[in-house]
Amino acid sequence: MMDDQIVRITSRLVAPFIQLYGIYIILHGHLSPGGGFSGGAIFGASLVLIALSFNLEAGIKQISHQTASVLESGGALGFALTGLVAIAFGGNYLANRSAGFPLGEAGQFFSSGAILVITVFVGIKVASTITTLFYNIIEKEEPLGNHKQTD
Amino acid sequence: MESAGHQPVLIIVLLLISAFIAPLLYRRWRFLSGAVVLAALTGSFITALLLLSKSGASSSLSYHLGNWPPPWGIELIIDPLRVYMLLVVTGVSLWIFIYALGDLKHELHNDVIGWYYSLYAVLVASMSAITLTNDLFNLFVLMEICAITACAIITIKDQRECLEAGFKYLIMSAMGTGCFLLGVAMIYMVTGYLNYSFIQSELSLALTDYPLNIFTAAALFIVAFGTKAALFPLHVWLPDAHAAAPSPSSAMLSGLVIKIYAFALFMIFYRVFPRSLLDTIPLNEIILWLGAMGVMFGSIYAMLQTDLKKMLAYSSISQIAFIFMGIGLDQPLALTGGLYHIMVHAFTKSTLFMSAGAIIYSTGVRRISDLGGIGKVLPLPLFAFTIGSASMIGLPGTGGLISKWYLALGTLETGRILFLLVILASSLLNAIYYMPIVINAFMSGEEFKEKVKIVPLSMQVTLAAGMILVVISGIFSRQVIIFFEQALTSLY
Amino acid sequence: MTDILNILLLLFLIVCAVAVAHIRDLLSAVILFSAFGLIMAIIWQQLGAPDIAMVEAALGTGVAALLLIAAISKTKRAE
Amino acid sequence: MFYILILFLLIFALFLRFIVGVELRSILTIYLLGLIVYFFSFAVAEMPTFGNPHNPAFNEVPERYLEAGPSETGAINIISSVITDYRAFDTLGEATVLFVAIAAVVATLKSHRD
Repeated sequence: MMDDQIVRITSRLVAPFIQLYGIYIILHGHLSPGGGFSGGAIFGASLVLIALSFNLEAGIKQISHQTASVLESGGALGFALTGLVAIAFGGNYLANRSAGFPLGEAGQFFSSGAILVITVFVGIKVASTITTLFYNIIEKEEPLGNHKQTD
Repeated sequence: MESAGHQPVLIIVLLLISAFIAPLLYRRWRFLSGAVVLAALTGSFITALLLLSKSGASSSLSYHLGNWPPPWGIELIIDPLRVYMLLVVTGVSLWIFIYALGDLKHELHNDVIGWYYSLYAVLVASMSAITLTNDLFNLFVLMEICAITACAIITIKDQRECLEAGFKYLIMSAMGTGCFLLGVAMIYMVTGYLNYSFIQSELSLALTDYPLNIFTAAALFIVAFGTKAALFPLHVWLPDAHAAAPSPSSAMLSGLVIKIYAFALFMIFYRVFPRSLLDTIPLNEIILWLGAMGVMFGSIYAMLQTDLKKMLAYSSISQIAFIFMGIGLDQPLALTGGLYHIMVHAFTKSTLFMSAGAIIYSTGVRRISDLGGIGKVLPLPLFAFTIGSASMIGLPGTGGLISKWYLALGTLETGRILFLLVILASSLLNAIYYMPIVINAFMSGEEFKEKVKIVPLSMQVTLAAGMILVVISGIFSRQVIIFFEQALTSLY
Repeated sequence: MTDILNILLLLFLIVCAVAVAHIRDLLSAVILFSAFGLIMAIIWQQLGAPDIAMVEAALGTGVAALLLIAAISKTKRAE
Repeated sequence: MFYILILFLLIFALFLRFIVGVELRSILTIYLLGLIVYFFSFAVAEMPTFGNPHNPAFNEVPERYLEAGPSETGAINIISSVITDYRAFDTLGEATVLFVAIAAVVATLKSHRD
């Protein structure tokens, strides 16, 4: 959309780091501030940044429209199914320790059982929600890659 | 309290999962996505029936989500009143969904029907969860879901009015949700709990230390639920929204969505607020007067309408106010009437909106004055409309009589003759605006000129079922009333 | 010292909120709105909620403003 | 005192109406909002102070979250343990809100394409 060298180079440099940071925040939700919502929002924002500073095609190459909506349903579905797994293990819905998920040692990366799984699903869900929303609002009528400059 | 098995949460999760996979399925196998949601709705209705047989009329079961006991985790409670409401929600939504399978093809774009199924399932899931939850913040989250889905099933139709009406509804209900959140924050600040039962025992102590905070919270709750349930001065969004929406959505919104909030207000009055709070400030009195005004003004506005669906929408305002009057009178008989009216009105108004939808489907006519002689070409929809009108007026043999009868008994019991007059006057007004349509449709000499399409089978079946339900709720009411009598003793 | 900072931030917040409501140009309103989000993020941090601050910084400042600009580009710029 | 206030408000309304030229409806709105702010400020003044350990909100609920949280859920981030374990159903609700928001936007944009 924006035809500007500085913006392109800067965002190309910055975007991978933002994505890495987002993934870090999602995966360390049980150890440090953050979690699925914040990490997912950061990751989604980086995808939007790519789509914005190059064009939609570049953004769609990163994550296509189909994939985004499948991930979006899949994230929510995974969350709901994690709860059902707890029932299958003999706990109540969305139970963690009492359903027998291994907790591990608090402070280690692989600790806290179902929390990590749920956090990852929520992160996927939020990131794909943001990209889907952006694609759906930005792309209409006009053919791809041929957007007018907005003001 | 004993444990309840996993049924209460399975109702919600089943519907949610079907909602998540319906749009994915719709891309490849169109037929399957409707079937999945239909199966989930049927499953939830059957589960609700199982819960009824399990809980009986007096016991109450509790389900701890994540195995955390109440003040720490979220609790779902199954008691007789909630099971009754759950049955109404799941049953009526199943019934409307079968109607929607036939009607949607002509009202919506082909691409969006999968999304409609998904939104519908989430709406039903949120409503069943609202009836079951015993946690204020959980109630807030569910109200949010319910508000967005209710908006979306209006704006999904490809017409300009729908966008306008949906946007108005979105703004108003967002305001209501905001008020509710503020009230929850205030309650949490002075009690430290979010669970209904714990708040109730803590609130009577907090009333001496923080009276103004609690009064403000109560006022905010009334505004929040009043906006969402279209209590009289806050009803402005309802007529546009319900008239513009596709017919299954109108039936859903008028039949269930506004009532779920009335039920939530009832729960908050009797399960969250302690008796001492209701005695200190006349909350019931405020609700009662607003309800009485809603009954009158809703009927008067409905008389002035020329559009069929708009008339039904204004009639909803006056009928929902009956439920609020039942809560406001604060007396077992009146509460029985109000709660029974939830079911009766869900049946009746859904039948009326469905028959209006069938009329619009097969002829395209919406104006009341153009309906002369239509009864000869569309006998079944108009017959359903007649039965529904009879129940609205409160003729013998229909459910409308029973609920109004118990409400009237409640007014006599408390000695408030004025409100008895309001109920009688509203019946008269209902007769004034429903009867001419029926008489005009069947008995006027003129021929109906427009072209007529055949009504699909699923719509015919659901219309017939609607007639039967309205009549059954009038004739076999004794069981339900006894059920209420046992259930309501726990409140006083 | 932090009290003064907090009061200044809250004042900024109010000014931004009033300005968003009053300004006629929608694009400027969006920019002001994202400034509002940024200040809000700092306030969350001050109140001891880094989680919310992170979400607010990403969503309130970045994504919400982008979506609003996208919506403006589909419609008119003036009110 | 009360009558002086009423008189002042009336004079202010007249000033707004005839000298500044504000509509009557917005004057009424201003007054109503002022009234709400007035009553809210009393409720705010009565609230428990922020961060005071004797507040009613500091009861056994946050106590258990803080003390037993890491051992019961395995997460040292207490907020994470509350939102994804103790109150995970709320988070499922929030995830559903996101799903529904997308569904609403996509469906509305698709059907109003032209």
